[in-house]
Amino acid sequence: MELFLQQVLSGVANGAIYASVALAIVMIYQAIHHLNFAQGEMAMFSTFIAWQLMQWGMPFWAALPVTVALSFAGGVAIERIVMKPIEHAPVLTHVVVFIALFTILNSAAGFIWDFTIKPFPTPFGTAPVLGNGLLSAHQAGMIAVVLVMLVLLYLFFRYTNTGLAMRAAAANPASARLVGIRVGWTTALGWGMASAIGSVAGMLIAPVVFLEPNMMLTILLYGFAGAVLGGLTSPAGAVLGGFIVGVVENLAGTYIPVVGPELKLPIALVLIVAVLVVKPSGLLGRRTVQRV
Amino acid sequence: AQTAPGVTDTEIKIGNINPYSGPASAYGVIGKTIGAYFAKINAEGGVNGRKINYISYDDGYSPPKAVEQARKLVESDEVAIVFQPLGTPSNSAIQKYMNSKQVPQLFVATGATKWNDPKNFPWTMGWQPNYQTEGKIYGKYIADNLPNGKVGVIFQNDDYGKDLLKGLKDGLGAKAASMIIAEVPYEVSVPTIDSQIVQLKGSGADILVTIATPKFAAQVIRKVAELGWKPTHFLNNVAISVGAVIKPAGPENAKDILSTAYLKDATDPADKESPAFKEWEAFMDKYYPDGNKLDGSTVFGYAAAQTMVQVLKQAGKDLSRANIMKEAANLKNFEIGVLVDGIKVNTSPSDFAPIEQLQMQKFDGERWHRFGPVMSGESS
Amino acid sequence: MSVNEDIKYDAKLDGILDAATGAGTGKSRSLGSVVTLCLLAVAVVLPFVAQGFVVFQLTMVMVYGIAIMGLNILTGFNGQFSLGHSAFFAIGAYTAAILMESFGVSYVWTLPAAGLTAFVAGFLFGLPALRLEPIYLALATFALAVAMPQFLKLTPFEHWTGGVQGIVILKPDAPFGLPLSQDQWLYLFTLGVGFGLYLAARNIIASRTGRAIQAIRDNPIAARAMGINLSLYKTLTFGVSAFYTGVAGALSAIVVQFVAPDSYTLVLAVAFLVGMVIGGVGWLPGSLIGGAFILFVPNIAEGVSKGLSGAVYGIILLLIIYIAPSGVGGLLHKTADYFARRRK
Amino acid sequence: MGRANGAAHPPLLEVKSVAVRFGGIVALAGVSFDLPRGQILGLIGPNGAGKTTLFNCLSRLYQPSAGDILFEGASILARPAHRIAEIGIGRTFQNVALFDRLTVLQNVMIGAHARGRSDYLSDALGLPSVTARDAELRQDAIKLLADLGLAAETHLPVDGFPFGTRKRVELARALMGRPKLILLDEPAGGLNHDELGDLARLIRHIRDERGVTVLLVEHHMSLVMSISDTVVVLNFGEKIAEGSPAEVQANPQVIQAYLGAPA
Amino acid sequence: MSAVLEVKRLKAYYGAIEVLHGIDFKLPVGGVATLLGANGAGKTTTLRALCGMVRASGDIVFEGRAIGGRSTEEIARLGVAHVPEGRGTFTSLTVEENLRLGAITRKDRRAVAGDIERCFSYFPILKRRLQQQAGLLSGGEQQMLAVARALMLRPRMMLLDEPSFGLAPLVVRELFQILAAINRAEKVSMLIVEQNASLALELADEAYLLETGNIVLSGPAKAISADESVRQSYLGY
Ligand SMILES: Nc1ncnc2c1ncn2[C@@H]1O[C@H](COP(=O)(O)OP(=O)(O)OP(=O)(O)O)[C@@H](O)[C@H]1O
Ligand SMILES: Nc1ncnc2c1ncn2[C@@H]1O[C@H](COP(=O)(O)OP(=O)(O)OP(=O)(O)O)[C@@H](O)[C@H]1O
Ligand SMILES: [Mg+2]
Ligand SMILES: [Mg+2]
Repeated sequence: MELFLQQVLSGVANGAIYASVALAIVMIYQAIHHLNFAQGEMAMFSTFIAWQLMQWGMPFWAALPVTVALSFAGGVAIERIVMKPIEHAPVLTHVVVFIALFTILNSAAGFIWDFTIKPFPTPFGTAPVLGNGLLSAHQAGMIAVVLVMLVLLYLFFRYTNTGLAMRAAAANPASARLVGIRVGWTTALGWGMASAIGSVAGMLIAPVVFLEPNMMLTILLYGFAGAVLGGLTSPAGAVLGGFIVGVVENLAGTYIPVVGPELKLPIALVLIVAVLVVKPSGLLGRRTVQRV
Repeated sequence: AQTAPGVTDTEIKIGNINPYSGPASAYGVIGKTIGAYFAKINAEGGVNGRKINYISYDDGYSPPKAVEQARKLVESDEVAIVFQPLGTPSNSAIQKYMNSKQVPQLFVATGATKWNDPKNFPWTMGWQPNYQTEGKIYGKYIADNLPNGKVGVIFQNDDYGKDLLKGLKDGLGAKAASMIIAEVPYEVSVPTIDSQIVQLKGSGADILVTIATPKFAAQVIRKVAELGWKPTHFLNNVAISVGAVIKPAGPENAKDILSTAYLKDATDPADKESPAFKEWEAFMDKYYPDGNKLDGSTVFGYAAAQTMVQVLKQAGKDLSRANIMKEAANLKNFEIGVLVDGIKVNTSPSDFAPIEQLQMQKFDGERWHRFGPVMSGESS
Repeated sequence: MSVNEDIKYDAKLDGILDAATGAGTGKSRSLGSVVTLCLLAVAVVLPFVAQGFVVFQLTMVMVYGIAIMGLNILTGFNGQFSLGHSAFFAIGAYTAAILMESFGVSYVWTLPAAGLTAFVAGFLFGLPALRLEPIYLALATFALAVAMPQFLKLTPFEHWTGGVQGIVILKPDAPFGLPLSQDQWLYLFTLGVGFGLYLAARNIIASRTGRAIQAIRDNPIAARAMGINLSLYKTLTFGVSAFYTGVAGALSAIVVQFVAPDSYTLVLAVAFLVGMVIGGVGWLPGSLIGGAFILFVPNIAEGVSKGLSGAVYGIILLLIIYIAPSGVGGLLHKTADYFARRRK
Repeated sequence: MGRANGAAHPPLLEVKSVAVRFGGIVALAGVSFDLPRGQILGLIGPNGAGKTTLFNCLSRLYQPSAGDILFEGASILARPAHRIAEIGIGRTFQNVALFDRLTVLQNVMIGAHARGRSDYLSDALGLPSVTARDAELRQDAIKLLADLGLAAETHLPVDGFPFGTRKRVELARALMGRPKLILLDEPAGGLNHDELGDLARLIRHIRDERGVTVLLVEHHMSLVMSISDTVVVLNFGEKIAEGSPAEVQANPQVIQAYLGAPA
Repeated sequence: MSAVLEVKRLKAYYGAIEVLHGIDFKLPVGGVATLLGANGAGKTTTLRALCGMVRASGDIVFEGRAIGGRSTEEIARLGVAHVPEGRGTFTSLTVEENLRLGAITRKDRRAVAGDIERCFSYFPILKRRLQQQAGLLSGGEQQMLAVARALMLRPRMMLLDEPSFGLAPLVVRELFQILAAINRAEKVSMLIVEQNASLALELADEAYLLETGNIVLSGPAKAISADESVRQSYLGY
């Protein structure tokens, strides 16, 4: 029982990591109707920027907003400079551009900051808040920040005209232009927001896994899994999905004896695919039906 | 011997394969350090009047790419030898090719045990102490000093982890089965190993053996501290860098950790003052100024390159592949300044394991202190 | 119908496809055949003029080309997205390696066996994939790619798979005492297999089956109303696609002489995808161009800068995409279009 | 062919109390009618009355919650959607559902999918039997396209054509399956007065020369009333009238719900 | 009356193919013009060209401003509402969101709710489907939604591409009454492309006849519908 609780809690803590990435994924999905494979590397790069700012002597609470702002600008810039020229190209071409961005960011970060791991400070401290270090202050803080981001995103998409315009532009750009939506800018805004959310996610994650250019490599996969499990159209679903992935993965690794930790990732993924087969648009996602 | 492949009157071509891109790119530093060291040798006039033409390719840690690069080095660049190709999978992939082509695959950068097999693979030789040796040393130490301990192991689920684990069990001997109460593997694809540590703590172990690469080792050290768990902690040698592991994990969390060493530590004040490190420091400043001095890989590459140069020196005029291999198998008490005092490089036609000794060490919260005798897997 | 879709390059690819595969009008058919024959003749001569190592590289280009062709059948023609083809490549490679090492089967017979094993795996994977929307399928296949190396490492199968160590294979010599080096023979062998597979793929695309799978891609609801069994064709296409990639995997095992879990990671799956897009989605000959891209461009990038090789690679990729947003196939089509109009 | 010996020859199509609901929306509330072989039946009704929904039931894209549909005396409800074409029911779509990246010819050939027999392997090997059959189909399709005035478009990609042309390609595609019953959903959308006349002649021609029974949904009254043998009127998912064009046009309920007072 | 829209030498292209060969026409302030012509004549292309949706050349002046070369969204923001061919429904969004999108560039947010109510009074069915995914509406219902969405902009000029497409006869008549009423009450200028020529001519002041990318006939709508020979040879009724 003790072990069970511990594994659940540690799963929740990991889940917060996945959830924060999943939020960024949902954000970009709403803006471009696609998964951005470079999302993780963008977050990693942002986190390095924050680290660099602190190395130059900036205090954490100053580096944070500066980084978020820079990341937002960076996201907008990537959309305007890299994506704009191929906006009419087929979807798969976009995927390849994401991959190009991925390798560029990863390699550039390695070149500038090298590949050794670096500690990243947490604003919440590491004191245990629950049990015997089962949940540290940082992890609790991370969960709180994720929930706050979730509420903000939910409100944004649900109640603001900009959120509506963004969804419309992603769903049907031609019609969106006809009603006067500046599709180029909503898309860029979406990239900016996704990049900003990603930078927050990166700064939450780095204290846990240490900062290095490859830190998001596998986390991104879990983030995808969480977002997809919860439903790509639903921020709440993404967060829920992230937590579920974290917990299920731990429990599968601990309690499915033959499997053991070796296969915990495949098991978690198989579970997700199984859920999707039953509920094709994720747990909380809205199903869009086609008719003729 | 003037007609030996890759060798002219003025130069010798040495090939190398390293993961400059991809998931293992952190190790690319080794390939770069070697290049820098050869540049230094060239600047100082080369070896026996020959300059070293060092050609290093990226395999992204992918075995098929390693095969392609190895073939390119051998068939297109026509190098004399391939030196320090990195990674067990990549070296496994090219081993048969190198041996059938009779091209030295010299001083490979991996600690797997299988490189010491002169009968079947006379053209392949390891360099660093192999993982089994290291594991045996921990096993012996535990069996001798903590005979009533309950051992929990976290290990990376690949051949490196399994090799080291096997050594540990051998070292524990007959007691292995009863003493090891939990073995928990982790995959390199996991973001954190928190769950594994929770599990190990839950098992009731009071000895923790961590067989993990730097990033995960740092996570282990920190998580153990966070959980308030106080086992006797053994940390494998690949993760002892103070700069790249202990500092990020928090030096206070690493107090009393036990490990082994064969290279001195650039961050250790005492080691730093040694003439060998002064030399190293000068080398880094001059030939590899962007290199991170806190990164132990730079010391590793520096030492490996010195071994290579020694072999070339010994080979003298005859730089045929066979002679290079012969001399590589004829290193006698060769000393490298950055190796732990007392550890010497020794090879023979039946012993293709150049470095076989390690010394135990303990972290005091600031730096490592080596203690006890220099040990090999067999002795001590 | 949405407006502003006059820029839909990949749609137009079918035109070139017709020309290149001879499915179009009579004139382009004969032209296409002549071009194909010329290229084939050059391909046969190459191993006798190139260095052994270059021959090896060219063999790998064809191997990757075959794998990408498999992916192209699935994605380009059937509209099913896959980021997991490294898994089928691995299945083919391991089938070949295990058959050769543990059972002493001749390398020639491992190819059909590898293809069939991959076919079954692909078919089975296609079943749940039926229920998944494209973006979710992307994730499922992504997961497959990530999970495959893990499965290959599993202890219970270690006896056959060699666990993390993998399996080392012996390279076959040329048969019938032909005076060919191993490299040359494997090159020609791969060329033969690849060309046969290419002809078969070309036949499929131009046939009733090919039209059916493309109909599913363009409008599944209408395809159903035309009497096309979606589940059957989609799962079969998954299987056939996996077959191609599995055969390529087997060839790679034989050529590289080594299989190990680390050879078949997500990176390989991504490389296939990149190769397909660079060559031209839905254009079979483009697969070979894609194969060349994934083999050679990383080397070029590395040559430019070791420290920034990833960045250089990414930038080269971006540049190619800007010049040819729909791959080389799209570019060829646009050029052909331009000259056709000039003639008028 | 007629109603005289109706007992021996059941109607080609019998729709029996078909009901469909989507959540709270009742799209069809128990609609019944028969369509005898060789007739043209006009199905009209206000927007959202359930006409297309009924078509979708006939092609098994929707599952009725109640009722039955008999074709040549046998229920089709046990058949999956992809096995409707083979029994001889073809259709066009209200909003045009073509295969946009294929040429007109390829689109039309796909219409004959259910008539063909081939599998992956024989197609991959290019067996002479399948290639010969394919060549035959190709000739059929080319001829059909020429008949429908689409000869010039045959080898061009299908997207980019004006709506009317696309509608005609769809019609050709449906005819390529040699259906016994064809379901036309607003075939006159976007046609002008002249073109309407051509379409009327074409539909009659299809019925008379090819012996195809026609179920027609249309809002152009001039077309419906001029070619239909019978007209069925739906409103809110219920049948409110059935009869000859003249009868229906005079029906006050129909006028009130659909036609409006004559201008 | 000055012109709200003045078009000179308008050419339009799909890829390299020229579809409009230089047409001229005018729309007076508060006026209604109709563009007639056979299938493929270029009517839709003309409307697209006015909105910057296809490559075009020539002068387009809207309310004294040259808008040729401007982006579609900027033109919409000037108060031009377009009911496009094919309806342009946001199929994955709800009916309500579609309507809100029609007014998304308006500054007077308060009035939007009232305007949604007004659309319901025109097309009651939309109210019953408010939270439904718009792509599930029937064809005719989506057509109503397209018109309603255009009205939500409170436009100064409307471009209507076959607004009666797929609508029941009764609704078609109501629709034209609504358009006439809005035109009168709010002085919204309209350019209507319509296959139902007699209906369009009834509403319009001016008519232009398009044939393969050229205007072959223009004049007051009354005159054209009165001219027996024109009707027979061009409009076929
Ligand atoms: N898949 C669906 N989900 C929810 N509602 C649907 C679905 N399909 C149809 N409806 C609803 O059912 C009703 C009937 O739709 P249908 O398309 O059959 O109308 P119709 O008679 O063809 O109208 P129109 O003349 O406008 O084409 C409509 O109100 C529509 O909103
Ligand atoms: N997306 C496109 N790509 C290429 N050509 C096009 C495209 N859209 C239209 N065309 C061509 O432009 C010409 C004019 O088309 P347009 O749609 O403007 O005609 P229309 O008068 O609106 O006809 P309809 O009555 O069918 O709507 C046609 O010949 C058509 O083939
Ligand atoms: Mg309908
Ligand atoms: Mg039109």
